[in-house]
Amino acid sequence: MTQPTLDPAVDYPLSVHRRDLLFTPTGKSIDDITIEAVVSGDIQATDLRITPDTLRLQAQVSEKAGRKQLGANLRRAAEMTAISDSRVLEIYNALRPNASTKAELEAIAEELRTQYDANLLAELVLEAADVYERRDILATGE
Amino acid sequence: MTVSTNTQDGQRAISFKEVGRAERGKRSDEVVLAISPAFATLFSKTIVDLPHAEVIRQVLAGIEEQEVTARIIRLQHSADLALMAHTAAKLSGSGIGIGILARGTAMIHQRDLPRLSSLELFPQSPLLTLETYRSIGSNAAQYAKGESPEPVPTLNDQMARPRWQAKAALLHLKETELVRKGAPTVEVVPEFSAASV
Amino acid sequence: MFRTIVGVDIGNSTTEASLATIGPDGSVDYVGAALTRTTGIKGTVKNVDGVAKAVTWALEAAGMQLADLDLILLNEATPVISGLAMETITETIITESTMIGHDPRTPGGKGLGVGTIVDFETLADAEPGEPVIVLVAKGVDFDLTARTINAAVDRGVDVTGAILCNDDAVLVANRLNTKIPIIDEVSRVDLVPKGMVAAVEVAGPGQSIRTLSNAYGLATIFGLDSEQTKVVSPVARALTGNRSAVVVRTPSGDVEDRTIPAGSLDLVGVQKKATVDVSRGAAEIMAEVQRVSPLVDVMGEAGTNTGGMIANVRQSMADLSNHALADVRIGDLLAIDTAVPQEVRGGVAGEVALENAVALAAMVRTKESGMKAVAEAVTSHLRGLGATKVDVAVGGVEAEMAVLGALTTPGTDKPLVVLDLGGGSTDAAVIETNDDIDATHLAGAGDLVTKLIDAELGLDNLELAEEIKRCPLGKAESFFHVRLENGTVQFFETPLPPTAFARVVALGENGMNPIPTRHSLDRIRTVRRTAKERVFVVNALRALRSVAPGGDLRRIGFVVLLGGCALDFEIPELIADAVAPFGIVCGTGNVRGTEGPRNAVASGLVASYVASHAPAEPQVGARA
Amino acid sequence: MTAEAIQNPKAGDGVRHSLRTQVLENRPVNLDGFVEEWPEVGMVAMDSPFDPQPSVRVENGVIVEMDGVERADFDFIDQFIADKAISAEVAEQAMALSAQDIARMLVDPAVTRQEVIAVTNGLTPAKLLAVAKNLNIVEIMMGMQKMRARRTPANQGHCTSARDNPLQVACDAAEASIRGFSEVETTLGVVRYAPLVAMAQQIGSQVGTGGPLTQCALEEATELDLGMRGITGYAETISVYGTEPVFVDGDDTPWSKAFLAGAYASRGIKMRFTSGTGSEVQMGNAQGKSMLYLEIRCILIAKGAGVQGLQNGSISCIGVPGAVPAGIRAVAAENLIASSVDLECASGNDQSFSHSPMRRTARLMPQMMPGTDFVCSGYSTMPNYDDMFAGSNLDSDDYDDFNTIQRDLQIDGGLRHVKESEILAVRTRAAQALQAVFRYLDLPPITDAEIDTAVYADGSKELIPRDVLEDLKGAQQVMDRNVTGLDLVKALEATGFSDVAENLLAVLRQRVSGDLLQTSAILTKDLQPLSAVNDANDYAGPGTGYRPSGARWEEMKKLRHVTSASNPEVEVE
Repeated sequence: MTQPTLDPAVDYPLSVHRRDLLFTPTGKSIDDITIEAVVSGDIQATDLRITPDTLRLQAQVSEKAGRKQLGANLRRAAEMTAISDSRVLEIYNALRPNASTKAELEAIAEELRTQYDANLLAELVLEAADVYERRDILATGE
Repeated sequence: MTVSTNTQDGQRAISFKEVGRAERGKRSDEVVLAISPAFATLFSKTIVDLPHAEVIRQVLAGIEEQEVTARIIRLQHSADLALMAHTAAKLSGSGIGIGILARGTAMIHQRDLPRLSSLELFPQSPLLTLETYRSIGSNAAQYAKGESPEPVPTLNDQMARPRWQAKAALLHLKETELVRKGAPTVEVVPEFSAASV
Repeated sequence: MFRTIVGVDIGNSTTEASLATIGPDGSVDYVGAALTRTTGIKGTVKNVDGVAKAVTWALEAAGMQLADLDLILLNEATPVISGLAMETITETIITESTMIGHDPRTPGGKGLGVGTIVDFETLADAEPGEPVIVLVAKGVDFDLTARTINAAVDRGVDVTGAILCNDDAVLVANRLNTKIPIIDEVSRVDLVPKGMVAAVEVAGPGQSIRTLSNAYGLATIFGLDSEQTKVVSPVARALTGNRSAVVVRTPSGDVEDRTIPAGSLDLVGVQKKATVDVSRGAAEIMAEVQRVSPLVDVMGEAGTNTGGMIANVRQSMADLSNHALADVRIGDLLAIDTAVPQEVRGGVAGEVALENAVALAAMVRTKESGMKAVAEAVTSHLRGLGATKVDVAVGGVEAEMAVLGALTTPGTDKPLVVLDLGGGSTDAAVIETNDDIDATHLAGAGDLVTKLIDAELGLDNLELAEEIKRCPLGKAESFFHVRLENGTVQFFETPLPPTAFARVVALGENGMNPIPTRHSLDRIRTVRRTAKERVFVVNALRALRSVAPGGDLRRIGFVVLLGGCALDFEIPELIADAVAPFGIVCGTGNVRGTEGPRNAVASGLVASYVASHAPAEPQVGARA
Repeated sequence: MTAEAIQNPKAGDGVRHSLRTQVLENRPVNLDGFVEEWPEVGMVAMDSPFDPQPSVRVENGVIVEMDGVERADFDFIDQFIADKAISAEVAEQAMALSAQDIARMLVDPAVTRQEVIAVTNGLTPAKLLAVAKNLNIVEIMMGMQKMRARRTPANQGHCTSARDNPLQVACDAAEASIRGFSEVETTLGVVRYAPLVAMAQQIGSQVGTGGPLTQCALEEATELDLGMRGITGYAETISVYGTEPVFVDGDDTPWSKAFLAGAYASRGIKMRFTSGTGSEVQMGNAQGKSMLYLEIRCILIAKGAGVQGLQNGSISCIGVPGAVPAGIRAVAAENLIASSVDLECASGNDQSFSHSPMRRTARLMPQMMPGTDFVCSGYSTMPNYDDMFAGSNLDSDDYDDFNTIQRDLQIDGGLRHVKESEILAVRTRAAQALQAVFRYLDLPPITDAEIDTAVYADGSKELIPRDVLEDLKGAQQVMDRNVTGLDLVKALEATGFSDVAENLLAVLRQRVSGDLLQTSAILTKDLQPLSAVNDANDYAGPGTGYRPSGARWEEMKKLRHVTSASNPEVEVE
């Protein structure tokens, strides 16, 4: 899906000016998040999560405001929405110093690429694997 | 429980004699005390000027009063308190060890605990008194006997940071300079100078 | 008839709901149950929130809506409330600091020393040959103490013992050339009289003193005649079991075991009256209670501790029930002997003696429960939430409903007694073969156990006492294993928290909680078990006697335990052991074969309703 | 031991001293610690002879040499900064400018914020240090006035309790909200209390005006968990360090932290990193570099990771730069550099700093005068003894002084004076809301007596103690039953606190929009996102940029006691 082109000066905050673009992961409009809907159970905790599309819209806003790195982080975050909370924490722990072998990090990168289509995250993990090897902070053993 | 803190009329000095590499103890009624590279060498007193001689004397007295024996080791390759206390615990026949840095920070450790954990930690060196050190020795000895001492009460003072944080860092840096990579941990015995004037 | 009804039991602490659908043929399907905290005091309209929640959850569990609900049945609450009080009836007083009977953790040396007490500062002036006991103030360094004593001994002074303020006894003993007994941690060393003859005795590790705990030993040391020996015999008794002690002979010094004039209780029964002195102890009080029962009221002797104690109970229950003080009548009383550690008056080292005390639980009948008002409030509240067709009724008396619910426990039959061991009162109800139901309510239950544990262990922490009451004990012997109180060992894969190491711990459902006292595991366990025996076993037997046909326990077939305490890990077993000699089958209830000791009243409400409305014989048991 | 009990060792040394010396000895400032510089180990604020010289070399779009180190010898921080924080396209051009010229750009009102950032995008750590060394404290403040990302300054509060009492935290959070704080954060003495205290803060903060974002400082997994449930709203205790060994000791790398940054964003949660001068030397591994140089490396790690902001200003190590010459100038410079590389800056002033009230104020001014995104990254909204972050530079005792300084100098520190009656009203409502939610969620009850005490209390000493065991069980239930922010909304709505429910839902709704992920984002009193995107700093010299005016200036004029001009016999309401 191609993203609409945003003008930060006009469109931000999206929650004020572009509510038409904002949806929950379950496809409801942000306007559907009302007290009534919460009370009746139509809105669940799973609805209060950001979608990859919204993260990419915000990335566009960041980049147009000159914030390349923040944009890149939001694009990595967009990929991460598909990964479970527990797997996110596991991968984070695997990236700690002396926690993983190079092969283990490469396997994670492969998982990110194939299972989650998360190429930016995979790239981050592979970079780490290279640097960790050079700086001798990979786990020994296997 | 109170111990005389009067050192004016009986200034004691202390030095340590090496008696060989530190070995694992066999007595189940011992506590091992680990001291840091600069303890009673480069420095002679803690961050608040308690003489190292009195600190050691009170820790040993606390252990002795519980009818438990003590051995002292000196680490030369590290001034990391957790590592010191854990090393002491692992070399202790009872599994209980104490670590004390030159600036006074102390910890009671047990050999089965993860290194970064501890039984009791006394992180705020400026707030430790000779009574505290006596209690640290006493509690460590009671743990060694399988008893359940009340944890040593510690003081808390948020204003210790502005007064002592930088001096603590300086003392730590000076102590770290004495660290010799690969140097062995040795057993030492204390030698007090004449106790009376 | 096809209706959706829910029985709701509002208890003192929890509100339980049991949801059922009644088929056209009168068949009952239990489709949901829920439990929540009772909101507000039982029988007040604040209960509505808890009821609404329990009902809503039970419906949710069954996938039903509030609109589906036809009828809510509330329990008619047991019309009793209870109060507790405790009073010590003995005290130990030391005069002229004649005795130091405390047990420092680490005394020094060993043996017996007799001599005149001299101050440390004046030891240098002591004459050679003179037997002395040296008294060392706080702050004197152990090295200096030892050096000074050694110097005196070298001069020929006969130093026979030492009394220290600091915790230095072993340190000093280790530095002396001549071994003497030393007692330390005497906090008020300044109160010890100087110039008097005294004796210091220290026993070896794990042993107790022999001479100072023996009246004739004291007579021998101090040259006492028979009259004087009589006077010092309480001293000897007070020191029994200590590892170390000091006794000072002063002209009129004394240790006194005194009975505090506690006052008496006036027990007013339906036909008889009795007056009993509280200092006679629990056994006599309870014998009188049984003799005059059923009780109409209890009064305490005005101007005495007992009078104050009863007045307090009465006042607190008047506050709780909103009754006029004059309308509060004590319908049952449970007295229990206990021993509580108390600091000795006149002691110089914070000595503690176990003093006798009596704990009382009293039960008061209230005029009405207020459940009707609760029912009205529930109706309007739930209709507001969407239960448009709901009616609310007070469905039956709690005890009767409990019996009906208990009867759904597989393997039971009439005649059957339910024992509901609650927090404030012990309730019993019987259903006889002819379906007659009778009930009784006795003072004393879980809260009294907590109070006893708290007092006897000297905790002054009811939360901790509650934890001790509820959980088995263990001792964390290493970071990887706990020795349980039954002697077995439990191993752990991950290290235990450092705070638990080497401590006695209560093994609660949320992990282990260290018990911060110096009591041994055995001591805590004994206090816990005897407290439960003194309250629950005693009350179980009292209750059974009161409801058993003809007062004969052998005519009861089945006893079913209900209520929170029935979930306790040892109370059911303690009671079962106590009633076994009467040929009674006793166990924890399992309502409807699924609910355990919970939900009996709520289920009973449904069953009772069906029985009185259904066309055919009701089917009480759960249908698969 | 209280501060007063720490006697100065110089007393009683047997030498005759003048009475004046005695007066001076007894001044609180002499209870502070000061040390001599020792550059070899990094005990120096911003000027070490061992700091590297700036340099950069780019080949094929890749930085192959930085600050005198060849790429093959880069440690992991060098590499992360060179590859991710510095724009290789502009690096050589930007580095060609002299440090003095860049420093002048920072101060010169004729140079826009965007023009400065175009240059800082290409600067190495050593170059940024060289720039900072050209600036005196007034110039640093001039720079901050322009470089702060958000046009409108704001403030952040600590809401904690020495007894972890949720009721106290709810009341103080409500008061903090009405006093103007845009963020409040809590932490615990007993960690297991976290769910209840975090809930209390979340509810309390949305009473009254509503709006402040909340966070709970804990270890990462729990902090992330509470955030994902919507019981907290942002995160900031994600620490980074300036040398490789200290980073490894902290069991992290720039890559693991960058991954974590993505994790928070992927759940719609605002997040910033934390760093500060002095941490490396404190841990004995500064590698001979000045504190500010190492902090600049931290700032660039934050930038490279793509996190929107940074909490710095020495933070928990303030005693170290505070003890060396020019240390507080370095602390002000680190805030400026964070802002100059286009990060949100929560600028410290959040730890007990000095015994001297005069020194405490002086340490605050370089942030308060020019204004920063958050002047304090933790102003203790209760007495300091209750501050479980180990005390702050400012606490609730200082409210009136702070408001007076704002009024005296016409500078905006984000707070305002509020009448006692209004404060008591929001404290009461917060307490009642918490009571209702606890009852609704079947948590240990809160009594009316507890509420009465908490509403009128100053700190935890006055409170009725809670049944801690019951509370901890309740806290565990909150986790086990998976209670979320949405459950709090439901509970508030069901118990008649609809306005609080609406405010809280508005905050939660923001995680669907992601608007708070933009740099320096806060919520206004009307619960609208305000960030560096829609409130970009437009300072361009005298007469421009943010200046307290209009309604804001009118509310800043209010103090506890102001004599009425129309009737000098009374005070202004």
